Amino acid sequence: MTAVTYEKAQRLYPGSTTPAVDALDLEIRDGEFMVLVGPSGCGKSTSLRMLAGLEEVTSGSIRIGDRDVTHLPPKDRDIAMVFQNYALYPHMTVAENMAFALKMAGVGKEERAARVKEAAALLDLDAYLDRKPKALSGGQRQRVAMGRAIVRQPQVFCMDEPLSNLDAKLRVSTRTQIAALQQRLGITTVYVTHDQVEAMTMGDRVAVLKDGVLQQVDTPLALYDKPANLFVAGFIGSPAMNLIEGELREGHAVVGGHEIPVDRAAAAAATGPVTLGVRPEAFRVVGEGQDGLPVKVTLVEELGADAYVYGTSGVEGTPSNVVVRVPGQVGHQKGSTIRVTTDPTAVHLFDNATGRRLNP
Amino acid sequence: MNTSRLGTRTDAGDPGSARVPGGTPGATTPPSTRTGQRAAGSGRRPRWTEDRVVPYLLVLPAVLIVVLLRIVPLVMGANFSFTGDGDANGAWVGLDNYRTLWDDEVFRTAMKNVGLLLLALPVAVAIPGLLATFLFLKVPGYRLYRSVYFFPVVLSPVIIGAIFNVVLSFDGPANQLLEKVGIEPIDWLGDSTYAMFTVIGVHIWATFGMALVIFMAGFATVDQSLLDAARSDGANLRQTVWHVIIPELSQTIQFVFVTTMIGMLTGMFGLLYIMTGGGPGGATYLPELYIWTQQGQMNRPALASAASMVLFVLMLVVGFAQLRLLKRATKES
Amino acid sequence: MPAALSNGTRSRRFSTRLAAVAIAPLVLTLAACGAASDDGGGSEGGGESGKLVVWDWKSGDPTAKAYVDAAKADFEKKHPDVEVEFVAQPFDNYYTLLGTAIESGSGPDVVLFNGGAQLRDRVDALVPLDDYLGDNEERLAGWEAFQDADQTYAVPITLQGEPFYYNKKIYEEAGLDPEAPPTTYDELTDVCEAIAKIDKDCFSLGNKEGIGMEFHLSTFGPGVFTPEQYDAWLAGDRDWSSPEVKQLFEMWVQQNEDGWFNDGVNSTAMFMDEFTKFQGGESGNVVGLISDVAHWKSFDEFLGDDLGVYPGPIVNEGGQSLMPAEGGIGYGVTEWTADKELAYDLVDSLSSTDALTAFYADAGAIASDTTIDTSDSGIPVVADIVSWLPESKPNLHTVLSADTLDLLHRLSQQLIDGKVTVDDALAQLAASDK
Amino acid sequence: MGTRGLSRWVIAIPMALLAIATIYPLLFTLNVSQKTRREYVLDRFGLSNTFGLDNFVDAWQTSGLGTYALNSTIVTLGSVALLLVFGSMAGFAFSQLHFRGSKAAFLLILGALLVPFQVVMVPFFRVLGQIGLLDTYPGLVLAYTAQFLPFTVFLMTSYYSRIPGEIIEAARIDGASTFGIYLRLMLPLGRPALVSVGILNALFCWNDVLISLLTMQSADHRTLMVGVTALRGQYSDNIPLFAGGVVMAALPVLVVYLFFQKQITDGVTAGSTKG
Repeated sequence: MTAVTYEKAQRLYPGSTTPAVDALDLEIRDGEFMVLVGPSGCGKSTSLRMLAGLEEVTSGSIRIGDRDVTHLPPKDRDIAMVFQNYALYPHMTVAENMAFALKMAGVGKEERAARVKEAAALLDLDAYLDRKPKALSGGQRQRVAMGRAIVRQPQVFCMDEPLSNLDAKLRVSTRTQIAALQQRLGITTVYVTHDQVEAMTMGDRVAVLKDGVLQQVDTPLALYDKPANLFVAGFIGSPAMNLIEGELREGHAVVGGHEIPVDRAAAAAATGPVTLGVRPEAFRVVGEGQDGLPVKVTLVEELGADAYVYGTSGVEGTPSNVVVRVPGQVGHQKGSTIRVTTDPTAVHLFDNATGRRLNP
Repeated sequence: MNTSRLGTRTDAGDPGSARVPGGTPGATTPPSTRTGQRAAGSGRRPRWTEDRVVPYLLVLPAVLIVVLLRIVPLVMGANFSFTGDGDANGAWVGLDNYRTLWDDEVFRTAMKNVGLLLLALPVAVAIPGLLATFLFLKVPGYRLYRSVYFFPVVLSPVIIGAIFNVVLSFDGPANQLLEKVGIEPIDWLGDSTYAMFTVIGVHIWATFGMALVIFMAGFATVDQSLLDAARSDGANLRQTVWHVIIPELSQTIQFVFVTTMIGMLTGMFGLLYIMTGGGPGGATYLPELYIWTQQGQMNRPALASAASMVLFVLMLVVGFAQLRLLKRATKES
Repeated sequence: MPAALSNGTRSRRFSTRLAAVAIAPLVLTLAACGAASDDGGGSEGGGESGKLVVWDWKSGDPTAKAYVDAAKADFEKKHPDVEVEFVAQPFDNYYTLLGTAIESGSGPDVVLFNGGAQLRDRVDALVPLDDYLGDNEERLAGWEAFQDADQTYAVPITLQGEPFYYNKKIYEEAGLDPEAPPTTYDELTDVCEAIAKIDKDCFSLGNKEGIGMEFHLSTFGPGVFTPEQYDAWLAGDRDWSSPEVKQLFEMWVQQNEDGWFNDGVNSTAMFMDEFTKFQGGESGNVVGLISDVAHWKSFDEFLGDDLGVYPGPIVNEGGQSLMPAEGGIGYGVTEWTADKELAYDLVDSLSSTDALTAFYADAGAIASDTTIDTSDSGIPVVADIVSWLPESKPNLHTVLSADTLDLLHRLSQQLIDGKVTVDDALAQLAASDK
Repeated sequence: MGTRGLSRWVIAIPMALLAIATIYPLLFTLNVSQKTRREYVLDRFGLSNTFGLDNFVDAWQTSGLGTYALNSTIVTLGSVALLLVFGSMAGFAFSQLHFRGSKAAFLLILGALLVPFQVVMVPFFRVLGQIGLLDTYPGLVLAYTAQFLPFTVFLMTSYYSRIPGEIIEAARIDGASTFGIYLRLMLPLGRPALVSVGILNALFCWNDVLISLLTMQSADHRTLMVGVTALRGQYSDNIPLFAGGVVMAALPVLVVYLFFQKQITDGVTAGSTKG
């Protein structure tokens, strides 16, 4: 069993009063690709490093399978890690880099060579085995780092932003490669990134963290569809969800004098001021004369099939930014005003005071 | 679920394969035995783990040597400085040795000369700094100069002192050169007005290459785009140096200051000993030389120990003061 | 699983390495101790171990080889089983090294000393030799320099004195009679004026170490003091405010002002530069030595027949013309040595007539042994020097304490430098010499 | 930047003069070493008309510089080995490992930089004598190690602190022990610094006079630089012989400098910039 379990795992740096990771409860299933995501400083890397044994666990525990690894040194945890900067050993060749862990584990020379060869084939690194890391491109280095992890056949892969040093195009292609590789190897993986797109595309499940506190763990789609709170709602999705403060009145939300229909059950759960969350694609542009939220267009981003209209809506006197996805090539003009509305099912309702989701 | 092509995990019969659904954490399999034991022992973090002990072992030899051969002697010396010399050998004399020092004109001169060294410090830093700037600007022949300038650094101070003794003798080559350009010869080492400056000068000659190289390394780290920006802003050379290079080099300058100071306060003994022996008339004494003569020639080891303690305290004070000053100065800029 | 199996080996390997790190320094120290017992024997020295260590600054000199060999042979006859090691230390650091040895209570068994203050300051570390001396007391001369409070701490092997050497060729060039060196201060003044006219230095002088003034004091002193004053000075009755002492100091300043010396006196090293200048024919006179170095033998090498010598000139009425001389260098026995008698036997060999004869012949030292025949040296000035020895009196400067001498060195430079007045200098000296 | 054309040449002139001033003393010494003692006495500063190796041979043979050179080599190699091992061990620990008291220990060692040798000279020899190391090779090796260790630790620490911590974490995860990391990563990775610092320390040890003079009391243990300075005793006026010794003692140093210029200067700068 190589599920990974965080049980009230906490990391408090000496001299600090707020924990970097606060009582993290998280279970990662056997063979699962778990992505930890959040803005910088949210504790996602620390959580991963606690699992790897690079950070001390102040309280709580971490288990890999049925083993309590909370206080084990990294080498006894049977994990492999891919670092942001790859952390390749500069004085060793690619082959030596990949074989290092096996050598440390006392694996025989021949088996080492065989396993390195196998992993190299898997990652298309055959031609570079005798090179030093300095002589490799960024993408190749990244693959060597992956190879070094794979060769060990660990129980868990830990990956700390392994793609952030690649250029945008390579990042996208490597993303899918890693996901495919992980699926093929079936090794439980914990993957840290600050990029929510990466998280959404790669993770079986995604854990969103903020200020050391776990906000929500779920599949990417569930996170998108049912963000548990305002933070997740704003963080997941690109462009981000439109968040507009409003008042609830008889099953409707009123925003700047315009009515927006909301889910009844959600509305019933509300006790105070709320924030409405509407994905850009959930807005509909309505014609002149129909009631809708007026949006003054400031920018139109044409993507061909679609277009995003950025604008401001004068709500409560202060303009708030709104993004609306519209079909491509419709030709909304900068400076013009459009009116938008949406369906009640598409409106997420959040409690202003707690930030919590009100929809069921 | 896909099985890996890799290694032993693919063996269907391997109980260690964690991917067998519902696989019992079998106490019968080797890895689990291991994990079981580990798990039991790891509830609390053990006190003496490898990674906690080894750091101490790594620093142990260095710390041991420094303590045994520097700190212990220092404490012994401190103790010794309160005992007497000659007939009073070994007897406790309190602060007598320190009083003797206070009254000794030679020791006072030595302390005054330390002050002189501190005054010369900015010069000793500025010269290599300036030269490094020129080298950085690639004046013709800069490669050659860079090699040549460092060269005295590798020579023993004792040898340098002996050579300069001859070069700076009254009828020596230095004065012959002065004579040719119509300047009155100078008794470089025999006139108490000049002697200390001469020795300081030779010390700078002998060591500026070191600071120069450090400066050059600092220059190499200066962001070229900052220089370009300064140029496009129309800054002249002086402004560029003042507003771009110096702030960029603050760490290097700090380092050079500290190392040059340590060099001046601890490394001039060889030169002094050979070039002037403290003369003329005691004008070029430094505490180190004073300690040496009291210990040897004058056979007063306890007094020498007292002087050692004064020098040590002085080094501490100057060292700390300088670090603080530099920290403040670099923060302001 | 390989990883699992390897775990045990890994930690075993780790502990081995741990042990290696921990033990390495220890092993080094032990190795060091092992080596120490091999080589360090000399330091602990002593008769039982069959080895004696001698410290000096002479034995490395090629001219001292015959002397050392003769002394060794003499000693081996007496003690064939005892090995003798000579360690020639650099003179610059000799007394510092000795101080360190004394500090740590270990070091050589037999040590060479300069007579006077250097010895007197360290008698605590030396064995009184009076009980061992025997007939050496008669055979050798120059004991006073090695005595303190009526006890003898070293056996003299050379006599040291300071005559005036002069260059006859330069006297001739200056229109002076090369065979009639000055006998009074007035004549000397005339000599210097004449030599100045031919653009040479009257005297070569190196006062970098401040010892020029020592020589000045001891060589002009006899001509200034009355014999009574001289003896009183030696006896410890020194009046620094007397007109004669003041006169001596004023002469020092005056000679410099009158241009008797080469330029850069304070930066000229005595033993390296002063005598090189004289040998190179840059000056007419120099105050030299009779033993060791800067003596008749080394001057003869360059000047040959042009070398002349004269004793200090008479300055005042009642003054005397004599060459000061006393014990030069001598061997003492350290108090930590294991077998003092054995060590003295070595000193005895080092001062044997055979050995000293060799020292005289090769190194040109005027030996302390009065039985050595010096008539066949082939260097005419030696006869003069030896003939003056019977009337010689000890140096005025060697009776001063190390502290006072050190002050004298500094003041002599300050006097030349114009940084102190004669009166002030004498006041400081009077305060120091109590 | 704004210096081009003429002004660069104007600056180059004093720079070139300074370069001459830097090498002149050695050329001067070389000239003196070509003279006989007699020639020197008669004309101290003129150019020598003879060329020969007499003074070199004399210094080498009669003055025993050959033995001294061997002693220097032994002691220098021993000291450099200890310095590099202890220095890199401590440098690794101080720069990359976190342990209680690390800062205090580092300051202690760094503080020793501020203790001139003369300050501890007398008691130092007592300690050395008490452990029976006076006048032995290990004694001098230990003395040099103590003298130059603070500098070495400082440079190694600052060099190692530039190595990203992730590499060490990677090795930990790969199963290396801390000591294994030292052996397998820090030593090979530190090679450039070890070479530079090693050469610098070798120069320091080779050039030392003071410590060696006091530690090695017997003649056959003397090191080269002491042997050379002994050629210029107060009682010796054979300057050309001394000059010959100086040239010979400086020769290996010069060769090392010419060949390892870059490494030497790299070592000097290891502590000055933080990456």
